Amino acid sequence: MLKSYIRARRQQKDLLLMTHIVLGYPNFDDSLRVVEQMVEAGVDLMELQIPFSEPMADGPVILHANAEAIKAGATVDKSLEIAEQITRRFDIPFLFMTYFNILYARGVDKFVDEMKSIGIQGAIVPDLPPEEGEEYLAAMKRNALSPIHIYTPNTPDARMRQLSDQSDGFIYTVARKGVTGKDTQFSDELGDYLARCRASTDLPLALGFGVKSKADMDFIRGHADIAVVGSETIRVMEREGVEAVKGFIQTLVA
Amino acid sequence: MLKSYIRARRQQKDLLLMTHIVLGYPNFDDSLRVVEQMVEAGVDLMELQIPFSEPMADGPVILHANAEAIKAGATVDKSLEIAEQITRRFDIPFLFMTYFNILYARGVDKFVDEMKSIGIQGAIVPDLPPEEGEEYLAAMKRNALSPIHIYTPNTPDARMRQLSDQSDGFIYTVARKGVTGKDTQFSDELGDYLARCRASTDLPLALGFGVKSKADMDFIRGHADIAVVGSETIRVMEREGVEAVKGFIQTLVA
Amino acid sequence: MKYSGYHGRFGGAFIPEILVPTFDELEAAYLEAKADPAFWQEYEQLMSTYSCRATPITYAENLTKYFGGAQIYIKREDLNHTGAHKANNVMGQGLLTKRMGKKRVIAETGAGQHGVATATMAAKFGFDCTIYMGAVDVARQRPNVFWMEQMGATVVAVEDGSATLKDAINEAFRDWVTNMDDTHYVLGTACGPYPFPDMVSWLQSIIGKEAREQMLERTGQLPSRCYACVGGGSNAMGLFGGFFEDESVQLVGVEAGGHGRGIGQHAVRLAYDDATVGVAQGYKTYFLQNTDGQMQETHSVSAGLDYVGVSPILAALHESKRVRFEAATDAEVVEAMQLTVRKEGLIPALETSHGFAQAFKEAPEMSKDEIILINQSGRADKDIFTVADAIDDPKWKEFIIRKAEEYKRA
Amino acid sequence: MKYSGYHGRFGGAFIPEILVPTFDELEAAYLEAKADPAFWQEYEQLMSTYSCRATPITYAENLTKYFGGAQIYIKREDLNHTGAHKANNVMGQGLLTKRMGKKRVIAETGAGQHGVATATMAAKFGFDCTIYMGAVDVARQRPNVFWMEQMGATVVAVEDGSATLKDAINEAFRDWVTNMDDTHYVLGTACGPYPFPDMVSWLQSIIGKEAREQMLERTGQLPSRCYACVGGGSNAMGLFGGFFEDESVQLVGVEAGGHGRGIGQHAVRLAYDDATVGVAQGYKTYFLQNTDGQMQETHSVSAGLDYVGVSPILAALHESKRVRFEAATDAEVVEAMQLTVRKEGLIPALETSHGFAQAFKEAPEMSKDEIILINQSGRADKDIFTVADAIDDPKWKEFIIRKAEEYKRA
Ligand SMILES: Cc1ncc(COP(=O)(O)O)c(C=O)c1O
Ligand SMILES: Cc1ncc(COP(=O)(O)O)c(C=O)c1O
Repeated sequence: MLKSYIRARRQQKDLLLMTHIVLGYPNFDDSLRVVEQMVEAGVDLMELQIPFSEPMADGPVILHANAEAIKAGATVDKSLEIAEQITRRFDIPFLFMTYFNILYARGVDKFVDEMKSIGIQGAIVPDLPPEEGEEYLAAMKRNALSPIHIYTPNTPDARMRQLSDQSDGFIYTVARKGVTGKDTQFSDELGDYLARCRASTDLPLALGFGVKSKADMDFIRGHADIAVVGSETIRVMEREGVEAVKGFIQTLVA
Repeated sequence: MLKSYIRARRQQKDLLLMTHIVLGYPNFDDSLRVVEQMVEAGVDLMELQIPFSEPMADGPVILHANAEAIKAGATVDKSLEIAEQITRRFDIPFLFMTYFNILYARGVDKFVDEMKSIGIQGAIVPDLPPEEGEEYLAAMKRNALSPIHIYTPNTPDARMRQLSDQSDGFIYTVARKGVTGKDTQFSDELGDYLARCRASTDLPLALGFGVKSKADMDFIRGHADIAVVGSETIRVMEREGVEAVKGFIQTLVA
Repeated sequence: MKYSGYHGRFGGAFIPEILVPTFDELEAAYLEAKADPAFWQEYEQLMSTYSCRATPITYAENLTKYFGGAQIYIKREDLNHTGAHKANNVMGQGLLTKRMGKKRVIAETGAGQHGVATATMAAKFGFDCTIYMGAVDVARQRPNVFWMEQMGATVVAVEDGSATLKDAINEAFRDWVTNMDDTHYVLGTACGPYPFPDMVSWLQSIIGKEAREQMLERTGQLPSRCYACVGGGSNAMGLFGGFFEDESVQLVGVEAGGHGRGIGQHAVRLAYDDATVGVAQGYKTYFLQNTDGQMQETHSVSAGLDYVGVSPILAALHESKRVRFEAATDAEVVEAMQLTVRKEGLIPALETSHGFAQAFKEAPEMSKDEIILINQSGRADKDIFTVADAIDDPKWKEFIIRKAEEYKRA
Repeated sequence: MKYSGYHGRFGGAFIPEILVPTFDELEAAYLEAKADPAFWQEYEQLMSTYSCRATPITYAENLTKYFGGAQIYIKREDLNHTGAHKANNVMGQGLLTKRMGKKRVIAETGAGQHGVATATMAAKFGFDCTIYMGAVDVARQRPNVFWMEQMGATVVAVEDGSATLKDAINEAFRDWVTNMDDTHYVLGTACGPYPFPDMVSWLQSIIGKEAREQMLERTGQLPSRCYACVGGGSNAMGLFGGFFEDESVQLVGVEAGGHGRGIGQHAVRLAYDDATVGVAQGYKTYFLQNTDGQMQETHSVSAGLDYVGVSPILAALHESKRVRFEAATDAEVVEAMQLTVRKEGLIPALETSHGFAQAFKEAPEMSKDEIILINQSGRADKDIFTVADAIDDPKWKEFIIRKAEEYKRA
């Protein structure tokens, strides 16, 4: 169970690290190599994004990665296949991140059942609010998988509690408005917001959007359980190659 | 007096010939040379057109000649000057043909007085119907000059008589609708029209628009007193040079 | 939100969590405006003084004689300020934006019509304005970009994805999730997450309301069939909105048949079998997608119909059979446009001409007592580059080449 | 003809004898139509179903605030079908052509607006149509030529003289003297031989009649000043026509100041002292001519005002001081256009923008209780080539150059 894994891990570390990759970007071999580097660098859990042609909630870096992956031939079948290889080889929890149409096109039940069978532990579907997610939530529950929902700075307290009720594993709190991959000012205001998140749920909190340095990590420590690094590792990979990812992660967790 | 000149001349010839040039086209020297050729070839009277920038009633050939003359620097002063030289040198009647604005800009009275003083015997102003011509007609009368008006195939009998009342010298009958310089079918219909013209006036009749061959002349003979050749001589001059004009005229009057 | 926004199995609001409060606010403003007769009055007043509503209905006497069947009437949305029905939606959303106290508007645009309309509205209302437009469209629709910029709007060329309309929509959403506090997203058609399809259809229903009344007044009878082109579906929903209750009135939506059947060749979501139900850009409808759910390239001679999805309300009306869907190919459309120009002196936009093309197929078979009503959603004269290319006019090309030489010399 | 067609010392009919019966017929048809209330009714009916009359009046709230003086209202002739007031005249003359039993129409055009309007009318009425257009204008106004040709009109490029508007008029007359039996010459402005100035002004007076009523209804008062640009003078005569009897209403006609004073630099016949009285193109008025009476070159950023003569009726109203004449320079006009676009989302044609420019000079000095009314005679979006050049937009040039490369490759 994801939640208990996180709780256990938090006993040993005061801040966990979740990273993110887009499957098939720039190709599936590299995806595998990046996961390897991340795990070796000490990442605690990972999002595997199945590319979608219309990644509405993603910023330029991830958006580009989605488009390139599809152009390079990434399909859902291949994404599931590589995900299975990943979960088999590496001993940390993996989640899917993707848009709802990927589930819907395959059949929501079928997709979730396959997630289970290939060892994925949960999913983030950013365009699926719980109001639209009945079938998905039921399938996740039936398979004992963790549906992760998102808190944002303008989510009212009542809705935070509602979202928490529909979630499992952890809550993904975004540090600011906007899409993935832009800078965030980590300020006192953010502290207040995270306190509000904390008060609304028993689940662990992951904090994402814009984390990219040890300083960011230090700021988050004590406020959230998990730091999420997304676009920045893709930038590092694009700039310095797959091999550079491990070193970058190591600077974060040092 | 123009009318009596024509009557007298008609005693000797069954068809007179009136020709036309645009003063200053292509330049004033050539204008003079063309007049010389025409007179030598036996032309009976001539229209000297003072160029105007908006020759609304003229077809492409004369239109072009007007524009080129102005471009080459033809002014009204120079036109009057050359006209005076012409009337002094050649012993046939000369008329002005021009548009009303040329008279109006100089002052109608002044212009007509100058016409008289340089020996011009009449004028054709195609955009000046008698309704608009009060001042002009009075000035012409005062100077004993001939105002020439135009009959067209769609001029009603009553208006023909009215125009005749305001005219002197001769009536310019146009052979068909349209502007100068286009072909006319010389047909029976034309004969009927000319009979109608004849019945409406005591003045001699000149027939214009499209006359360009001896055959045309032969057709006209008996129907009208004067054949008018306009655009065709300009065409001949443009095509074959000033020297060719005399020969062309001679073929017509042969 | 108060309502789920479903029409049959289509619609909904598949939105990022961060927009949930924004949609709550928007739905509330929309429902309140809808319940408030003063809003509609203000809207009508604005449209009758700034644009020229009620737009007239023109009897196409020459086309009627030419086809020898049904009497052809045309609802003249092309006479709207900025040249298309897009103005209705945009001015209505402008009023809502003011009600919500927002100071900035954003919009996507494909052909550029909706962008120009939004930039115009923003100039009029004093809003800041950013327009997202696929880079491919920016390149081919420069005249519209020119006017948007003149209006003071910032036009952002979207390089991602296919660099066309759907990518511009994604990019507009990305802006919105960052700036929702002071920004309203003026979606341009009856698509997207609830309440957009409902709200846009409501605002556009001014077309059908007027048309129904005008037809009764002019002819004393209702049309047998109403035709409208269908891109996202807003002008169709607008016209049809006046006639849903009239069972005798057949409603015909005409999609972009492009080069004909086969995915990638057209933008037909309902009339052909190439599209399947999916969820993208925040709503559930028929999409032109592959089995993985990835959106596919589409093609149409008219940029404004060249879109992967379709109004969920129209998808529902397709299933309930209240609206019949047909497709007209590029070639048929250009021909219909040219015929209309020559016979009536009307210049329907290429989008619009899809409706004309289908009507022309059906009119000859109908009786002379019957009436058909076509929605002329827009005029083509702003799209001269596209039209000249569609017609392949050599003199136009010469002109452009000469003009380019002039610019190069200068 | 029954009347001489003089207004003060201006006007008349200086026509070739061959056209005398044609003008008799035209005057008779015009006087008969004017005396027959059914004609005006039919005209209004046509304009309200084919175009969008009554065109609205828009309150320019933002401009009003910006200038802080008089309240600015705008009569929206740009919303007419084909985008300018030219449609009024043309459709009216179309009805007269039908009355006279003629089957063919011809027209001159400068900017192309009147040509497009006439070609449109001809398509609608089923007339054959030939449009005369200076070769220079054909080259620079290709978009309008494109649409005329699409409408089925033959466009003849006139190479003579300065190859612009006045030469097109001459050429139209040359066609007419050949084909008067079946052809009506649809003159495009309130110039030319009687009855054209009177007839065109009468048809255009629909603008002023509507405007007066609308202003009273909207504001309960008459405007203090009315502004209209003056090319030939038809839109000005149209607007002013509603207010001649109202002595309190100042009427301001705005001519094309071009680069400023000095013959050849502008097209100002009345506001400057460069023009003198003369007779050309069939009528007597102020012309930009030399002392010999030869017409001179004119200049304006707006093709539609770039003309040597002016309505004889306006010349008379200038002398009687009922209308005040002013000039706006190219630079002022482009600025006024851009300001109007940005502040109101309205796109006045460059011609039209002359009226705006003058109004903007005067509005700040007027009191807030006063109202001014500007005639927006047309929209600029059809003139994008001219406007882009006037603004000297580098992105537009890039676009054209790229487009030309495409065409060359194809
Ligand atoms: C003139 C015109 N008609 C129709 C459309 C298609 O949109 P919709 O289906 O929303 O009416 C467009 C879109 O740009 C358009 O410009
Ligand atoms: C929009 C517009 N306004 C004004 C004019 C000038 O004509 P007029 O003075 O006859 O109104 C033109 C002529 O083309 C025009 O297109």
